[in-house]
Amino acid sequence: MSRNRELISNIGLRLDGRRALELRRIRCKLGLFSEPDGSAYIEQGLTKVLAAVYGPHQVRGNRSKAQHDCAIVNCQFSMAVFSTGERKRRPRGDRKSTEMSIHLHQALIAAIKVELYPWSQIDVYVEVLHADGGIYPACVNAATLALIDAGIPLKEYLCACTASLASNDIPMIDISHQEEIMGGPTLTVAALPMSGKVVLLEMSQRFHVDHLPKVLDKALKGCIDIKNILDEAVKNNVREIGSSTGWASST
Amino acid sequence: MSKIREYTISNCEKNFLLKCLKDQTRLDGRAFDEFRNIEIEFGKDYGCCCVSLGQTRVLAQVTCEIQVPKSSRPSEGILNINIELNPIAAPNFEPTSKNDLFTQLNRTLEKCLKDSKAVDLESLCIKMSEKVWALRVDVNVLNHEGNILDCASIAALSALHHFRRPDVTCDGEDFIIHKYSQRDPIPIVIHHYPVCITYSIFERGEFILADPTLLEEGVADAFLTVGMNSYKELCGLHLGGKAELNPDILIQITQKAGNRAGIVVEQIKKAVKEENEKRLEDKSIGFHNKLCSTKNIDFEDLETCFDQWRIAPKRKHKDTEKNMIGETVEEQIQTENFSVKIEKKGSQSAVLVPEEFEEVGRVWGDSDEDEDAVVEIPKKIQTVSLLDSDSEEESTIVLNANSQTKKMEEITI
Amino acid sequence: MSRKIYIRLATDRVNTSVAIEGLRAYPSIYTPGQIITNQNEFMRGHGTYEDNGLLKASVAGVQEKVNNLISVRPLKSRYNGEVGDVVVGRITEVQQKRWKVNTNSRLDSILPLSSVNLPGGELRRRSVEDEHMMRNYLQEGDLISAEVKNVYSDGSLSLHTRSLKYGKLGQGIMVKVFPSLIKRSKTHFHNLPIGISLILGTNGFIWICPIINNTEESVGGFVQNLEEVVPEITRATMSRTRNCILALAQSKMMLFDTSILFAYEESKSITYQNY
Amino acid sequence: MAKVLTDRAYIEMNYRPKAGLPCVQDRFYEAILKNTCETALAASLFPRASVVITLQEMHDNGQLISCAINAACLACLDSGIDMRFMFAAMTCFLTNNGDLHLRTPEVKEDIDAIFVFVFDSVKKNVIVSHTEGTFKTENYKLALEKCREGSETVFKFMRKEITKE
Amino acid sequence: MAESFRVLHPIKYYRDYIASNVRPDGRGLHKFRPVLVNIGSIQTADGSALAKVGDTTVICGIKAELCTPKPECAREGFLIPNVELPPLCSPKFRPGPPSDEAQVASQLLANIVKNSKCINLQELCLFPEKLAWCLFADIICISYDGSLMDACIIALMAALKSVQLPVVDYDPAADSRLVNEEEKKSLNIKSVPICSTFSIFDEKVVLYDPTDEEESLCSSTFNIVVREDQLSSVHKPGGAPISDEKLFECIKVSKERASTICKLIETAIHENNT
Repeated sequence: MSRNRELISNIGLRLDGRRALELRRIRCKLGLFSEPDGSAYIEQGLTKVLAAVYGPHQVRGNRSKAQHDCAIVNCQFSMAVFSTGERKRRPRGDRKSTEMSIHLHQALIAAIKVELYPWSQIDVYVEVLHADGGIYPACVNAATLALIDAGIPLKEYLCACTASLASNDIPMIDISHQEEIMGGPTLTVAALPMSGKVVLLEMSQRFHVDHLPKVLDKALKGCIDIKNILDEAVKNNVREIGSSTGWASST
Repeated sequence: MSKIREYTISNCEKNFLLKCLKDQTRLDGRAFDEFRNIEIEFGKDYGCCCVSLGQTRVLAQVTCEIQVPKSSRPSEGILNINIELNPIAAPNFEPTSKNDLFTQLNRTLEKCLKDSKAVDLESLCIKMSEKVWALRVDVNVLNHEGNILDCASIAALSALHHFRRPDVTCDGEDFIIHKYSQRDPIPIVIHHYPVCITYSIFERGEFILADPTLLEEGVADAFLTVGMNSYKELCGLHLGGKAELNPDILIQITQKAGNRAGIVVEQIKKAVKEENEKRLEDKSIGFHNKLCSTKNIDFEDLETCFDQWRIAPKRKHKDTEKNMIGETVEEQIQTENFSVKIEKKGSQSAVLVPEEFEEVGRVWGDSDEDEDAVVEIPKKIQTVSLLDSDSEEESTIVLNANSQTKKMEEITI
Repeated sequence: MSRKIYIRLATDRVNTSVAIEGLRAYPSIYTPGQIITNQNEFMRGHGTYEDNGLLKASVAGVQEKVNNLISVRPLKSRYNGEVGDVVVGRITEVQQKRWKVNTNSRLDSILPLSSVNLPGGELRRRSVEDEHMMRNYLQEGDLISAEVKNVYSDGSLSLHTRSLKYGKLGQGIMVKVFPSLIKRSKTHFHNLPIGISLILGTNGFIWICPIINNTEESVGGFVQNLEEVVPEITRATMSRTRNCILALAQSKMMLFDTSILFAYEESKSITYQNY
Repeated sequence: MAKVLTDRAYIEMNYRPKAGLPCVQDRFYEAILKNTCETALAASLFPRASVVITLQEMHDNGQLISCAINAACLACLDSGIDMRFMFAAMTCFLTNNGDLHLRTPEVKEDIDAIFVFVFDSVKKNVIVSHTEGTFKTENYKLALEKCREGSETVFKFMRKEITKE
Repeated sequence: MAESFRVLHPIKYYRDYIASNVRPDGRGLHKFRPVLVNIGSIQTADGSALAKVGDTTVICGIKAELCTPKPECAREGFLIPNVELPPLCSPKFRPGPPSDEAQVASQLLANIVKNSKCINLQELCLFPEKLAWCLFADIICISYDGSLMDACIIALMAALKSVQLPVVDYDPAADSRLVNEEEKKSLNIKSVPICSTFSIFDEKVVLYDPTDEEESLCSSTFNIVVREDQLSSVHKPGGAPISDEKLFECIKVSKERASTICKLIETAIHENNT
């Protein structure tokens, strides 16, 4: 617990100079590539993630997987070999990456309106270029942007954020890698911020259950903040495309 | 092998279940927040236990060995957790495949036990950055009737709590591992006791059921697994599936889980304590208590013993004995003495040719040609092996083909 | 090759948008989850859904209103077929009595054997021989132009080539752009004065080929003339057109005959190096 | 799909040790178990089907392989699959003073050889013979007889078990 | 005609042959195939041998390495036999990790080595707890035509007999080892176990030394391993039941065969040394 005290200084600043409830800088871009139906890039602090979406398209490969009432969502998470301090030998396929893929899938199917696309498949590929804490949230946010870019209907924005507890008392959000290894507990929340619903929750290490409400509350607030930033980026993107195409419509 | 597909739940079953939930009823008559009964039994070995949660049953075994520690943590022992999904538990499980369920179960349990630092790994160190104990918890699922995770976490924790590692003493350079009979084995130091508690969520959080059965698991939208110790500290939390949940419901469930965790941990501790007392009193231990205590195998005892292990209800079956074979062996084997000759075939080889063979000698006849071939073989190998050691295998293959072609020729003649 | 190469992260990328900011008012933009209206007299169109009596957008795009029908149109999405659309597609599978065609739609489209013009007269019954011959007409990998005949309830399209202008495509280049960049117009077949022919498939597949003299019409569009040598000058024009289309697509300009011609004219000032 | 047999059922045998991953020794046991069950089950009645038999070790207190074989037989009987005969395994120990025992001797060092036999229930012929250690033919003969006698008890038990209820 | 009959109705084809007491390759039912042993085939190995039983050909190479003994048995070295069945030896094997069959063969071989006590592992230990020889006996099947175990054991035993190990001086105080490549010595092989394979055809006819085709058609295949006048393994892994008299008949036959093969190996070794 003595380590935890260092996470936040007396004047309430964190190691990288942020305040407890401050997000890292988020920069994002939609529609990077022409080959996928949708693509996005997001930077949250130093964490950099690329996402590409293909589909909805005919189910390829194992056709028996196709569902008559909804689209199947296929997620693949991978980390570039150079994304971490040590060279990562297995960019995908180990237990942790498989777990990431599964969690990504679970969060996305809650947000995508899969029931609109029977017999189809949507592929979401995420690649972490630089891992500096909060990989999962960055992946979720990037995937959301890529899905919006692909014009795939979503219930609403799906945003994710991490939160931790400093000094066993002060909740803080958007945990960096440095803070992660210093050993505070980490709570990852993926939520639909507009309706305030939690879609995925993940926690490691331990803290007392009484702290959960406030940490969860702050994490959800973080999600809302992220949603506002993403919304701005999406609107700008639509505006840009719209004005180039002259808002042409089929009618 | 075309495997049995995953158990799909028919629409009527699903609708019936949901309708029952609307009437505040569960199919097995439990209340929404009621858990199934936990039974913990211990095996004869240290760290072996069998836990059943209702009809779900798992077997856990802890083993230990000495390993070199990870370079990043030189003073810490190693803890590995592995849940194995056997086809014994459910027909769609495969012995080797690593599917999503497998990954998720293992990761969640790993987080619950390992990341929350429940086991004192530093006490497992024998010598810094040279020798540490590596603990391995194997959890085998014996019967899958929903909620493997809770059952596995209880089993893993009980097994760890029950386990004793052999004592090690340092004698200058050498380390002596004392057998169980020589010195009392040492229990594992456990800081806190976290268990997983799973709730299934239906209709976007309208109904929340504790400890889902297999059918309920199939119908549920999402699952909330809470890793919690008896001090009501969260040790891992996972909400996944197709969930949309209000945060206040979430907090409510975690509070409930806290109470449950206390009860479960108490039960684990009590079971282990009783077991240890039994051991001290030298009472019979192990799964087959009655079987071990009686000297002569008695049918009644065997039956009761097997009954304990019977999981599925008995079926009637037809008398299988009537289909048995009833053939008599008619032929007599003629005895014969071997008359063989051993021929020296050039340097470093010899051939054994049964004499009868020469009489039959259609394929294996020792014509001059054949003999030459046999003699040549080792020579070839010899020369090749002198030149290039890597190509022996190839040359041997070639030579084998040679002799075969020889054989073929003879047949054609 | 000692040219300097600049690599930038995506965030630094400059969008090659040619629009003049603020020239005109933006139509209202909606993003997923945003409430469009709480009045329930409106009808729910594409890109919207109802949640607790509220009409919400499910995609990012512009609102379109026809009488009581409200829909949100994403500016970029997979091709949503409509009856009568001209599409360019690729055969992916030959099945019994039908071909499967990839048209950049979310499900593979279907081209039934009964919806193609077979050699030797249109109004012939389809015999078993025709079924056996299907692969001779069109095989996997062939490109075709076709028209959408029908849209099924699951979203898959049924195509037909029962007109002499449709059928198998021969020599040329295919360019893939986002379907929303194709402007819908009266005709999607253009013979440009620069000596090339264009098929602007509404599904975002654009076919560029030399102008064909309609001589082999009688065979029903299953013949590819691969022997004919396309002169180099035509090839250069075709490639230039292709690059123009890609440049336009890159800057998100709508694609139609005039815009492509203008781009082509504009590009003439830039000479290309002949390697 | 590659394992489908057109003339009989494919029998898949999984033997799981209590701890750790399955090793070569377990494969060896698996092969014995698989061959035994293949002979005993009337597999030709179910072409193109597969029978999966999974055995999980619960506790090893000697005679593991015999126990596994007997468990497999009981499980097959319980499943109601057609069988040509029942089978029962017996283990016999040869100690260094030349005695044969059906029970595991207390001291491991005393054991000279171990014999494992599996008999069919009809003619009491040998289906499996597995031995450890070196021994004389006479000892083998005696062990075989002793095990055959012992197998009667096991068959009796199995019969009683399946006719119960 | 005969060939297609053989392919279409293999069992019937064999039954017809066996009814007239002869096998398709011309052997009688109770006849063994010729055996060939060649010693020292591989110069890079510390000991090697090639064995051929009929068309079944295996080659065994033994490599010796120095290692530390296991703490449980500090006074013992290692002999690790490993059977490889590569795809080249028979179309029924696929490339990739060892097949079940290869794993079972390796285990059986290890069991036989252990049971027959053909080599005293303690002699492989150079200094308790510190240094021991580890003999890796890799057996590669080059051509697979039944009775694999027979060939494997002959190759392994012949190879073991040909092993020449350098003398190692070990100084426990300084933990230094001096390998004297000049001075070499052979292993002390206490006994030579010999394996004979039998198959049961149609649940009543016993075929000696079966080929691959016969093994696959037979309902049961079993091995009898004989060491001097004692048995060191009777391994029948399931399959059709066998009556006692036939079993003991086979045991008798394999004893006779073992002595001849032992002589064969001796002859080959002797040839080698002269």
